[in-house]
Amino acid sequence: MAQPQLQPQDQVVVPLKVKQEEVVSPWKDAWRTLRKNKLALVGFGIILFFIIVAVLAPWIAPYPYDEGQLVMKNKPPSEAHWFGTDYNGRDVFSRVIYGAQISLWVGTFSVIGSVLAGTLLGLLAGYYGRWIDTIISRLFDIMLAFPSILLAIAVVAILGPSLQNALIAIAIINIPTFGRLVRARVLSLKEEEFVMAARAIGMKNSRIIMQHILPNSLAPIIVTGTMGIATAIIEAAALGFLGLGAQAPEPEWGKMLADSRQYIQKAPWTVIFPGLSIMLTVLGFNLIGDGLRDALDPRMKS
Amino acid sequence: PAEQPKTETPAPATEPAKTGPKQLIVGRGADTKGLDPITQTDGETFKVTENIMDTLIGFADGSTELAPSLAEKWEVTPDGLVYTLKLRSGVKFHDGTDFNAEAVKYNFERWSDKSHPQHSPEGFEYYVSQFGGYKGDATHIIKSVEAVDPTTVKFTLNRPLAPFLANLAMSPFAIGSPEALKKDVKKFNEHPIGTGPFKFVEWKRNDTITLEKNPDYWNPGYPKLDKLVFKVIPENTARLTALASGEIDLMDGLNTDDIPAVKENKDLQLFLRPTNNIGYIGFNVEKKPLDNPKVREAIAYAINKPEIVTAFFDGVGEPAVNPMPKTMWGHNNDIKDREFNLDKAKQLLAEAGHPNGFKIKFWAMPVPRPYMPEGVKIAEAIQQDLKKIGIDAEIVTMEWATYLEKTRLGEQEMFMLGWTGDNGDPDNFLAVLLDKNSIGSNNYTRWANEEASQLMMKAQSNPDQAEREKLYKQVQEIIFKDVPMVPLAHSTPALAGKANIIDYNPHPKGSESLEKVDFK
Amino acid sequence: MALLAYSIRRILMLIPVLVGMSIIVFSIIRAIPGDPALTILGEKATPQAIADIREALGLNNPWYIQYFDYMKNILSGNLGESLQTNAPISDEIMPYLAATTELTIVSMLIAVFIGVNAGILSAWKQNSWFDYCAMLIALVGVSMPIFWLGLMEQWVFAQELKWLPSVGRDNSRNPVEAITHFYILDTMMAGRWDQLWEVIKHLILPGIALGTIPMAIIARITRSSMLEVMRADYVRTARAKGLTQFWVVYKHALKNAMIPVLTVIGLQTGLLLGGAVLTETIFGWPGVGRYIVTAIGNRDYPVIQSGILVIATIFVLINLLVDLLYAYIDPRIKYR
Amino acid sequence: MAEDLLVVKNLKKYYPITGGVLGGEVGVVKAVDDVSFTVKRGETLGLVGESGCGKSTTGRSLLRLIEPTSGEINFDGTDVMSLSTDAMRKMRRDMQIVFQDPFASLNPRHNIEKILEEPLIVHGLGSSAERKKRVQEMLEIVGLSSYHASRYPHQFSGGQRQRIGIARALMLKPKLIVADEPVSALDVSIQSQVLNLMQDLQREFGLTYLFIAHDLSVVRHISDRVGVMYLGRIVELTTSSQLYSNPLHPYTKALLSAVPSPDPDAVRERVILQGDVPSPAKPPSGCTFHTRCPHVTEECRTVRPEFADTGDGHFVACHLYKS
Amino acid sequence: MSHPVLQIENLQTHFFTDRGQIPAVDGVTITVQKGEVVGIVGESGCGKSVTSLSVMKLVPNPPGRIVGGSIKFKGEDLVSVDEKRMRDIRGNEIAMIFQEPMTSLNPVFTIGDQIGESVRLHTKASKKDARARAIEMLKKVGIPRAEAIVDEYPHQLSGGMRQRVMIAMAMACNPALLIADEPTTALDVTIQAQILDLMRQLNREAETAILLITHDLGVVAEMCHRVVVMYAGNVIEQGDVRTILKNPKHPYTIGLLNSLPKLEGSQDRLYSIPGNVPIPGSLTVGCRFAPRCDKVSDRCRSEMPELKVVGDNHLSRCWLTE
Ligand SMILES: Nc1ncnc2c1ncn2[C@@H]1O[C@H](COP(=O)(O)OP(=O)(O)OP(=O)(O)O)[C@@H](O)[C@H]1O
Ligand SMILES: Nc1ncnc2c1ncn2[C@@H]1O[C@H](COP(=O)(O)OP(=O)(O)OP(=O)(O)O)[C@@H](O)[C@H]1O
Ligand SMILES: [Mg+2]
Ligand SMILES: [Mg+2]
Repeated sequence: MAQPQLQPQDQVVVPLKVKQEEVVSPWKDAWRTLRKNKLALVGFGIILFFIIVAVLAPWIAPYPYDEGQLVMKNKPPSEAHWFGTDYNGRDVFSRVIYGAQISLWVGTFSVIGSVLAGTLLGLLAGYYGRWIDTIISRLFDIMLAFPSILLAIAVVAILGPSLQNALIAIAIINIPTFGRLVRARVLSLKEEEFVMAARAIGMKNSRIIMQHILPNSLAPIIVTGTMGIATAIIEAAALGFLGLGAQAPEPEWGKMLADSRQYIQKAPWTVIFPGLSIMLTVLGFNLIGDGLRDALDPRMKS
Repeated sequence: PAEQPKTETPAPATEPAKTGPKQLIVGRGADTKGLDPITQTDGETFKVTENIMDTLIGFADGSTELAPSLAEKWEVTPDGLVYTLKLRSGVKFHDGTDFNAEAVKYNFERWSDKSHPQHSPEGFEYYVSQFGGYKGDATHIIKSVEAVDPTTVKFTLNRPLAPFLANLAMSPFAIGSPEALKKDVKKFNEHPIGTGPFKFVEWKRNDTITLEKNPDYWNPGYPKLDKLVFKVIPENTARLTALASGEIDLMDGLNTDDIPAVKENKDLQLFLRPTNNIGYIGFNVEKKPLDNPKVREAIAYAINKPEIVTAFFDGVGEPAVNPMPKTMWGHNNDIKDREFNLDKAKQLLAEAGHPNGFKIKFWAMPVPRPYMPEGVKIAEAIQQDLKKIGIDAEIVTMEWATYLEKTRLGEQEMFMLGWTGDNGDPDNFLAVLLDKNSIGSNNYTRWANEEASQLMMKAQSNPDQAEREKLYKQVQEIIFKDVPMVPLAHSTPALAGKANIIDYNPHPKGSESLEKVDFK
Repeated sequence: MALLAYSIRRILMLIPVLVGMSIIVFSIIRAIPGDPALTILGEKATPQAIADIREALGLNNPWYIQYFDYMKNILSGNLGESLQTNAPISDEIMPYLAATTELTIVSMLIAVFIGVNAGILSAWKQNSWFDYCAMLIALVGVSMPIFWLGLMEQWVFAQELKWLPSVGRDNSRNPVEAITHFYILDTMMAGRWDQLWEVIKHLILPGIALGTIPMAIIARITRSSMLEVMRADYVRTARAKGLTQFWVVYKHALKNAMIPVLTVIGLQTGLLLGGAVLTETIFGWPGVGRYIVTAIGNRDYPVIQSGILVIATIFVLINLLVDLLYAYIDPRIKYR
Repeated sequence: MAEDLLVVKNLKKYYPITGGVLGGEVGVVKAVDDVSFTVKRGETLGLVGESGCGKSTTGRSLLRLIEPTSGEINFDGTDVMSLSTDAMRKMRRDMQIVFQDPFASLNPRHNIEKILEEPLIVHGLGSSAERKKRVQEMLEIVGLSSYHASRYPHQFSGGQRQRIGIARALMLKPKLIVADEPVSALDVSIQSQVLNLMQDLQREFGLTYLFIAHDLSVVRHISDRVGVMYLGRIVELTTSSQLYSNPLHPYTKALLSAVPSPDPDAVRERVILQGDVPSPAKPPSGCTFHTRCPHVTEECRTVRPEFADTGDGHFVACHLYKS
Repeated sequence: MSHPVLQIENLQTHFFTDRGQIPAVDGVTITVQKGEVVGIVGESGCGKSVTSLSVMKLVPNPPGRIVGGSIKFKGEDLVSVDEKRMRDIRGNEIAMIFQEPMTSLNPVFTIGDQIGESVRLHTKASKKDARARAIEMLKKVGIPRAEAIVDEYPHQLSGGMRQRVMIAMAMACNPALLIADEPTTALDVTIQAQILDLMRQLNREAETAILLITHDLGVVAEMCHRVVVMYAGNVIEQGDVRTILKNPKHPYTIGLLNSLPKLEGSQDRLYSIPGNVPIPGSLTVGCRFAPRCDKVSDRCRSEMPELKVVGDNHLSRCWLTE
């Protein structure tokens, strides 16, 4: 039997580049890993693109989002209207651009809301345990037993349909996600030796939470939060689609879909572009989330 | 269409006739709520019940002219207080029991008497609104119902009611089997028993209701169909797709945008329901700055009615000038509508003291209605124009129930709503919508104009139609001048069906019996 | 025995959750502005009629009395009556539930079959062309707004290509009598194979729309779980025995990898059951999601309450079932 | 000043086992079951035993990092058990702990300076500049360079991290250090470095150690006296030379003989114990070692042997040595 | 001693990671004779496990790959045989047990299944026979209640029992070579003594050659005929057990032995090797031990010494032995 063919270059040992002296904080380390992750970079690219589009909307949108001419109703893409026009003769391209503002806003701020509330509740439940834990955990159980979209619909029904209320509803329904995450994280961190060590040097609970528990819960919160933005954007679009989110003439993508769906055959561009935008943004956040997860906590894969 | 291309000869549409029972599947947007018509108010219910239960008096095909139904003939005393109806003999309910004067009497007693065992604790909305109240109420119109003999019923009224016979023809007042009602009034709501052309078979909620031919129907030769199915397909576009693919045979709620497609499709045909409605933009005249007629008029000038109607009622609606259908007697054709004129609007605003416009909340209907197919979209179009005269209108919308509740309480500023006529009387539009006594009920504009109310009252109690016509025309003028609302459009709701459907006549009131419908 | 005790404890733990839920639902829906009487009567309501209906429905009682009345009914097995239709909810909800369940099961079957196998193959051939494609598709899948996917499906396959029906559960032309309300079963029991084919055709588009997200999630989790398991010591042991890669993957790795996958499947099934609102709206599916949403729109309090309670109960039961399945797959699980 | 820095009497720690339909308590794990010993000022007391015998639980209970079920702990004249939470916090200035796992005991998100400075901050010692200086000094003491201060734990090897753990314990100049298997996770060549360091520090700062390990040779090397634990109890306690030359308890004997010696010429009688260590949730009656003991008698099965001095402070809990 | 069961010649197994190429095993030469117990000692990360996995051709690929050298098993070079042949060899002629008995058994299959699987695979035995063989093996490795244990799951057994099961599984097909990768590291000393005893007994009875990997010189002294000392991917010293432990030549081996605390005598201070174990691949020229060696010379830093014969059956890789 022949000897295995060894490629000559296989023999060349590439020396490792370990710079001993450099200070590498865990965050920096994560950032390095992330930078090597091509998909995550694509994600960053997509989101950056949408952020730029959102910020510069007034300058790059060729038309106002809320003005059109009925005579220009449902015209196909053309040089003047790249994405065509909608049922009110408005420029779909401009509306999609302004829509980026809404989706990014709702996605980000609802998640910030859920994270703040969830973290607080999760910390309380996880660190202090006992009846506080029982009450909070039960509350989470109850909230999670509701189909979340129904819960959101109910909340919006109370508050009245509007973009802001949709944001609140989404923030509320996602609280248990973060609450449970933080609680689980706290419970496991509580058993970690470095927390034990912190107690051993006589540290107070509040300081332990702020210095040891929270910073170490941050990574999963960031990862879940990023993915949460993706979910929140879809949820906001879903509420918009059901007529419970953004209100006319706000160019929210889900709402645009719902309003134009009846013209799908005649004017498919009015449905395709907003939908694609939702998908791309969400994809972007998911890509970043995946990348962050691999970078921040390789064990957290699930 | 006598001439058909050769390839069309074995038309798939004729197949059901050859192969099996003749079956018509009707697609519609929502399910029936209950099948006991007197308990219901919505059209989706009547679309079904009219096929199962007959009224004493009917309407002629496609018009509001009265026609014999369970009653073959009728007479009125000159004072308008006693009506004698001659009933058809030999008619049987689907459960085999006889239809006769006693059955009619039973039905009216059930409806009018709050203490009747089969009366509903929730009340009978339509009975109250059409006959002035229940037995014992001061306003109750019907004094007595007598079964003179098995085929003769005599109604005695407390005071004359011009549209009394028209009221009898309304769908909720269909006659049900007393036996069935007495046995289980709750079940009747799920499984109605009448004398109609079709018998109830099955109800799969939110999906289908199936009826089958009543072989003993009193009208010989009818019904033509063996089976009738009502199928719920909520989305208009989806329903059309289902029609095109042959899943259903007939549908209502055709999007105006889809009309050209239906017209082009050889397998389909378009039906138009004669108009009997009004969709309007209302102003809550109690709210500033809408209390100023100049402001209201300015807005009226800024609404581009023709363009909106073209865009959203394409081909199946016409711009409205007055708050009642043009086809109805008493419509004032002399009133010339305001032109779309933004300069004029601006000028009026300036006169009213708002040269730079103002901010306002514009309530838009969350649900499609025949008179307002796309509330929010129309609101958006109006909003765009208002912006040009400096009025910053914020579109507000909420759940339908909340919308109705709040508008009824007068929380709205500018809003949109509409009305579909129940019978062929102008009173049913003008008084219902704009009489000062209707504030808190259906006068959502809260417009309380003494003069107009006086005129309408006069018209109501005057039995002479020519007199009434004059009075109503006057009322319309006042309304036009004071602009409590901008009538937007009268729609002719569009329906689509298979090309081989014949003898289908959509009725202006929104629902009809399908006994005559047949396939070619 | 431990398993039984555990199951009983889990079921007992369900009670406070359900009670809590019922209270929350009860207070939420009463906080919703809008009067059920008005939705019953519509724009033609007269104040008198509204008052009559409110009285008849007991809506004038304080909310806690309404709650206790309602709970009393629930405990005697009576889910109440719909304000809109006056029909008993327990009867009314069955067809809706069956419709949703049928759709959910079909979606989950599609999702599990494709998702699990794609995940396994991806893990097996890690970093291969197949892996990259599958995971990219899965990523797009989890990012997909299903209502948009549904619309696109309808447009392409129903409206443009006309291959599949776009709405409803079956062809109403020759319906089969609904006994179980599971149309697949009903048509099979009736021996109506033509109609069975119709039912299946109707299931395809909504099934795919609903199944896409779980499919993507399952594929991703199966892959990562498999990769993790493939690194486990016992897999190395199995290979050291001389087993082929196929057996290592499908026997030794898969059973272990299925544990987290199972959790996700359970969770997703529960979510689909209640969260199919959007899909049901788009595909005109007479399911329980739409039933509840319509009821919210109509302020049909008893229906909302009972509907959500039923869904939540099923949801919790599914999770219980998943937990019990663990015991079957993973003998290590000790129920504490 | 008393000679005994730490006196532990009848220390117990039971963990509840929950289960059953209602999830109630259905039993206890007797992790530490009636342990008594004293640690003299300046000495090193070793604690050996197989895994799960309760060594760590004992160590952590002393600092009340785990709340003991019962027992007395007297540290430097203070009744530790009666201290309030806050007083206990302050007390910990004098009692420190070093953990086994050098990877888990340092917060991965803090740099070394922060880790070492923290004890001072917590107890409000020194100004910021003084604290920084102390950190630099301490790093040098444990054999690291001051430029390491800005680095993060993951940039260090196991041995270096263990030095950092020791440095952290030393920052407050404690009287007692509980070292919970500080070298078990280290390679042999590193292990000796750390052991040497600990001995040097003891000499320099006059420290007292409670040194926990499962490796007999290590404990023997570093300790003045050694306690042998089995299933939550100390079965033998004596000086380290006594323990090796004259082990009394059959378990100690077996343990000693089981340690493989790197000397190929060493000849020792080999006692191979049968079976496994029983579960602390269901400890055997009487002497807990009776299930594996080669000298078991009827008495062993029923009567728990007393932990008694056989002379010269050689304590043993075995019926064979009843005086 | 003329029939080597296993001859590893200048084996090189590298890992190709994004941080670069890691030469985890870089020139390892080991010979195992029939019935012999050969020990590989070395500190964590020096490449012991990778060497053993290379023999089984179980190095995870990617990122690992054998890039040079040969592994002759009964004269057949395993480096070049195909996967199918390799599967015949694995578990049948060469068996392996691992460090972690807790995780090396599949938690979801019964003990009997897992032992029987190997038997059925290689002997085409029936299910019943395989089970009988499993019980027989369990008895052989001293497991009480073998008939009952065979139907139990791994988590129901203690660590020592599991390691016995692993051994039973490995020995089920009477392999010619058993590779034991730190079989007792995770176990308590008293249990370790039991397992080592068992292995010794199997070695004597079945004449199975054993390649025993450990980091404990004590275990080596008690078990092995010959010892191979590894450091950072290299074999640095090799010889029979007495020579290595009594008369080591390489400074690393000497240092290692000196740094052990002795159970008997009490040294006041231990010898300690300065510095840390290098990350493999971070040193590319010279002797890998040079940075920590107290006898280091310039030559050591620039040139890698060869593994040379320094005595009877004794090889060492150090310039000092020139
Ligand atoms: N939080 C806990 N809950 C229940 N049981 C526990 C807990 N912590 C420890 N135990 C049990 O207490 C016993 C003693 O544990 P401990 O950690 O003190 O042992 P150890 O001697 O330090 O072992 P090792 O050498 O493995 O560190 C063990 O059987 C363990 O299972
Ligand atoms: N999958 C892998 N990817 C990259 N590098 C690896 C991989 N497996 C092992 N290595 C490298 O190979 C080197 C040798 O590892 P090996 O497992 O053989 O060490 P060992 O001597 O068995 O150590 P231990 O005593 O800890 O088991 C390690 O330092 C590691 O860096
Ligand atoms: Mg421990
Ligand atoms: Mg290893």
